[in-house]
Amino acid sequence: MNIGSAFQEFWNSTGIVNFTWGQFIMIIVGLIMIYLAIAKKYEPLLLVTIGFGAILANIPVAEISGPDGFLGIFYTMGIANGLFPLLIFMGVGAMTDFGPMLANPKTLLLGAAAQVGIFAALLGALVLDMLPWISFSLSDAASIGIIGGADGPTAIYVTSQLSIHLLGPIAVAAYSYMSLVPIIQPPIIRAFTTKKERMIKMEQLRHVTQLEKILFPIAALALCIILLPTATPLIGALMFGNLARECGVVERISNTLQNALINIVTIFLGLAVGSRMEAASFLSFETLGILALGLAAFAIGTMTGILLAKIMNKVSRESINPIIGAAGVSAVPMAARVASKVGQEENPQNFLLMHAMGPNVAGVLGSAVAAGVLLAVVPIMMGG
Amino acid sequence: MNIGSAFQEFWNSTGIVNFTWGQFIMIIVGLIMIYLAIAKKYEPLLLVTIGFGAILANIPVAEISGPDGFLGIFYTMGIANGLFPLLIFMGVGAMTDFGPMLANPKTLLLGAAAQVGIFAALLGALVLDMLPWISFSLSDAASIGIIGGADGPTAIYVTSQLSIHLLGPIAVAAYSYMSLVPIIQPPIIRAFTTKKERMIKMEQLRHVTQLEKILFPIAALALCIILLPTATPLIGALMFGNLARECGVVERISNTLQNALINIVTIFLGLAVGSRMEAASFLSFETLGILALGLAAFAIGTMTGILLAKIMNKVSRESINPIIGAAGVSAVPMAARVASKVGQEENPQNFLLMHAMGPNVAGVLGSAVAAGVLLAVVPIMMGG
Amino acid sequence: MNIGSAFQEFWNSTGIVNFTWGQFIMIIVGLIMIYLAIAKKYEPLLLVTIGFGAILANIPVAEISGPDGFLGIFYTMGIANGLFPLLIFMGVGAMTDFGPMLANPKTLLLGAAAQVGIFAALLGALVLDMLPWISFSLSDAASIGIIGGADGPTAIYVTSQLSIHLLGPIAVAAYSYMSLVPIIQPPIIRAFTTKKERMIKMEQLRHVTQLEKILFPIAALALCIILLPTATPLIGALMFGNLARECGVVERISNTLQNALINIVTIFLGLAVGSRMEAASFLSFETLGILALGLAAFAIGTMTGILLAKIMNKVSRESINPIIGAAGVSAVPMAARVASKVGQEENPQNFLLMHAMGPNVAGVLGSAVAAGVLLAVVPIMMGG
Amino acid sequence: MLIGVSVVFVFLILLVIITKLLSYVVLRYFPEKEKPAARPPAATAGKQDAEIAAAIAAAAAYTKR
Amino acid sequence: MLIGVSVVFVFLILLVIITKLLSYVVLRYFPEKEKPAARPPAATAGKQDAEIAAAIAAAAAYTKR
Amino acid sequence: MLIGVSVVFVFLILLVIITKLLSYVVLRYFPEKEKPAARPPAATAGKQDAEIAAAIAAAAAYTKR
Ligand code: NA
Ligand code: NA
Ligand code: NA
Repeated sequence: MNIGSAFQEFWNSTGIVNFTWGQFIMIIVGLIMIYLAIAKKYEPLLLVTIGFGAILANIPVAEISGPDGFLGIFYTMGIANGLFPLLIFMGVGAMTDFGPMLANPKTLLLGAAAQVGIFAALLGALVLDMLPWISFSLSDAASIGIIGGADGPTAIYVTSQLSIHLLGPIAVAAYSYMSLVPIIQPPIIRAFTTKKERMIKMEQLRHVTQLEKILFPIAALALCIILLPTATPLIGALMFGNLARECGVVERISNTLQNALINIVTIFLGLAVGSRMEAASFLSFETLGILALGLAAFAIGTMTGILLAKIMNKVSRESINPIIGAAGVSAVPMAARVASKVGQEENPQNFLLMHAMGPNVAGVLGSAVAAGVLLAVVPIMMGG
Repeated sequence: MNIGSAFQEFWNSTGIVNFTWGQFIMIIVGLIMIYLAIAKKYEPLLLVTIGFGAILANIPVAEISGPDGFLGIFYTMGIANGLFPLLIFMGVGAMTDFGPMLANPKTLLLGAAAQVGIFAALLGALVLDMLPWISFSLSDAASIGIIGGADGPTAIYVTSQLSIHLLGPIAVAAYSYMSLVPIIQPPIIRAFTTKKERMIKMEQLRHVTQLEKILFPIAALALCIILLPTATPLIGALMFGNLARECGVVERISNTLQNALINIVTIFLGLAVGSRMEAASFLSFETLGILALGLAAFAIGTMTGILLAKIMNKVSRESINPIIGAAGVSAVPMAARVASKVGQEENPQNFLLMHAMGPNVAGVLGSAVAAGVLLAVVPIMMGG
Repeated sequence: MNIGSAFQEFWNSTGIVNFTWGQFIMIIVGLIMIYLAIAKKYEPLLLVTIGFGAILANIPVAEISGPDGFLGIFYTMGIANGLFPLLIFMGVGAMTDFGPMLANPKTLLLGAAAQVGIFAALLGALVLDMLPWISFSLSDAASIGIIGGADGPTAIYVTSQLSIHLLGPIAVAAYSYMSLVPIIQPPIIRAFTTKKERMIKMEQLRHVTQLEKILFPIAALALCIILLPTATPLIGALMFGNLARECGVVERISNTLQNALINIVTIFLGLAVGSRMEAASFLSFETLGILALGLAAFAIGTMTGILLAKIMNKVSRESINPIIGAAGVSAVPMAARVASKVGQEENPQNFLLMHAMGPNVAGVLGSAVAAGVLLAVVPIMMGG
Repeated sequence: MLIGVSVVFVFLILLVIITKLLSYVVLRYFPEKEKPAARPPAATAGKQDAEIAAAIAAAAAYTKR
Repeated sequence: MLIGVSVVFVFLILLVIITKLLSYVVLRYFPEKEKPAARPPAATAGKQDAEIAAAIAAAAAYTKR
Repeated sequence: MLIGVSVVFVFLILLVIITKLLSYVVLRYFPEKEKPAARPPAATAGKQDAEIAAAIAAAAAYTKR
């Protein structure tokens, strides 16, 4: 082989020659995600890593997201088998204080109400499947619905078990809408509540003892074992982290879950999720459908959370500000902060943050339970 | 498939329907381990994680400890291949100060004497094998014996190489008895020593130079290479960590071994060990035999350590308090603390802690050496 | 089998009986590396771990570097697939301040000039291949050449892709010469510069804005995607780390890359690289050739860096001290420090460190680009 | 998918009940021991004043000399 | 292997050009906002002096008594 | 399993011997350099007293004015 033809071959290996339009567009999408992360501070830990992963995955020739590429290695290591989202969940458990929820257990119901969005989006996906240019199976629809859970690790875990080919768009939708909570929720809150309702003050929460906090993760796991074993990987990981946090004798583990381990896993998970944003699979009508359904799920979940809170306010002895129902979608702690902010706009003396943390962490449980239902029912229905 | 039969199928997937008695009992066992860890502070880092792993492993339907479950992934990642115990040993090496042992090298012999328990338990296992309802092979017996080494990672490593099906009960026995050292050892110490012996004061230890501390891990590894290559994974990992600690030029590595890495591995190891506590294999007469033999090994090792210390006290120029012989079982640093406490009960002015640290860390070496002997001899004898 | 023959068999399993001369020599080599690391502080993080890995890999019987040994596990986990060097590169990116280079972009060219050593060593390897007792393929020659890049992770990554059987000697040569920069470079600098040139003062660098620092990693990656996709795993990993550092919204990721993750990976990488120093493959004429060529590559790269700096000083408006050209070989930050020190020997008021950091980090880019060229061209030429 | 929503609600309603029960039992039978309220360090201020006074007195004495 | 060196140079020359362009655009159109220069805490010294003076005056007054 | 215990003892006896030899060689031929004992900062106290004295003197002077 002479120099000339070697140079020709080298030229043929450059990016200019091998670029496809799809790859180019996806790299732009990755850059936009990074821009939003940096300029708008939207979920930066995830959007920077996912965005960068999307760029790397769409480089021609290099095959960084292929099975031998380093993003492909991350993917095999912890996405395909569902390991990384569970490790993240351990860290989330170790960072979560269930105290506000234990002080007012009724708020758990708000975390249930907000999951209506999940099942609405699932039905929506089945409807969209009727369109000739969109094709969603039941398990696809379930994975799409879980975006409404507003919980990144849960969405990734469910999708890895049911519809791994949709992982890219579903994870992107989940994290994008989670980061857009401050934009999506306030108008919905205002539309479904009266000014008077938004001004409702709530009683201060009682002190919760350490023993209650230690026993809660065990009790919740026990219930999950009895009723819904398919949710136990998620709930189990969450409660392991939470028990490590509250039990007071394993500081080393609690700190590691909250720092070194979750940080390392976040890097790997973000890049690997980004690696699923390959042009060929991402640029499709299905992705548009997923983005639309995800947004609908968020909106519906916010609404149903608020509506149940309004009902509870009517029937309950203590007054409940319906705004905190919106925090039931999870998106911890953003949704609780949004609820608190909307409340203070009406009445600067109204401090709802702690009250909203109850439904907020309940929402994490709620979406994990919904995930368990989907993981139990969908395979049965598809097999049957 | 109609809704009715789907609901029927869903009901059939709940925990209530699928529970076995064995799983229920094992979940209780897991809860007890967690209770002891929290309420009594018995080796909490391990008992919380192992206990939680045992709970998760015995959840019906979910198969968390199966090959695709996340505990099963941890197990494949580092237990089946012996990796995690070696990483823990690197961290142990980085945390161990061999100074007190180098100041008084004779105490190494106490670390040898206490390993008699290992071989006694091995023989005991072979005797139990004669019972019709218990079956132990030679390699099972060797793995059981190593519980007497009072060293968790060594026990897990040996068992992973020789009898991986016994990993659950052996690891549980090892860590349980290590945590029970403050209860098991004092009566044995009092039974085999006189009040006068327990009041013996020991000379203050000389200062050990940094160069000695740097050269010791290399010298010990060299001896191990020449005599007992099968022990070099354990001794090599330990001495790598210790060299990183003492050499003074790799602070980053030493800190990482002592913190981020050992903490992460402890979480994975504990959960994965717990995942081997599945009812089907754990609830058997063999487990009872293992628990009994482990206790015997601990007791015998404590006794032989004390007896050799008594002999050394007689023949040696300097006086040796026989209590410190009990620390030769390892269980670092608990056994040394127990020795120190028993000593101070007789004479509040008697500070034995540093003197007991010598045999204590020697016990780690001793059990690693014994592990090497078993790993070398057992396969030969079983093949021959 | 009776006791006697068992003892015989045990004896046959000791190190004394099974030692080969090669293993003995390699253990000594490992000890020398550790000695140099501790006593002379030569790249201690790598030389301690690689040296210890070399010792463990050459223990008879134990097979620690075999596929089931723990060093073999590290090797499979991250060396054979190129993962560990890329993770290290993420950490390097997160630790690198491209500011001095951005303030004076011309210095990028010095980072290019110093890569001439890479291609010179490549040609040298092909010449040595003509000797009857040395055999180097083109891909071997390319891997050897990359030693001249003076960048450990780049050398390991390229070698893992092109000539993994040479990983041991190439990694050792790369890190050894990097650690010997303070000895190798000063005489070469003095030989190729006049006293007057070495006394040249440089203008103070301008302030670089945060936005420039954020955009640079993206721009550099974009260029790499267009021109040289084969370099994007290396440049991508580096720029991911650097973006995490500069963007200001992902402190957790930046800290993790710079600490927990890079430290853990360094331990695994060092031990695994050491495990490739097995006597059978390491003790050969090829290794001698590699060591000689690596040294030549370093010397030539230093020289060409200086020569280009001299030319730039003549043609450029601003004055450039030719010493900083030597820093273009990378070996960050040692080469920059050496340049600074040599400069101050002539003129104590001359502070070149920041000026030398420009070519120094440019050298990292330069060798990554050269690596990309080799990864693109060599497979084509060997296939053609 | 009414099933799904129902199961989620049934689950969380049961969890509310269990949580309330748990809190009731804990608060009734295992109340947290009152932590001895940290006394306000009232004496300190006085002591400090005294020291300052002493210093000033010393200065005054020195001055008078 | 002249190719290799050439490509490295071409690459880095392009990177120099891009970097210069980038810096030009950033500095021209997105200049860094001037951070409000941290005022030297000039007043502090004076205030402290005043306090000391007051203390001394108090001491003096105490002394005179 | 007398073999086992014997090997463990032989190993650790050899390790005792090697360790003693090692310590002997190190202490005899490579003794640790004496670290220059950190001097007690004796002067400080005196200096501080002097400063206080000066302050008091100044206060006195101020008072007399
Ligand atoms: Na949720
Ligand atoms: Na032991
Ligand atoms: Na370089």
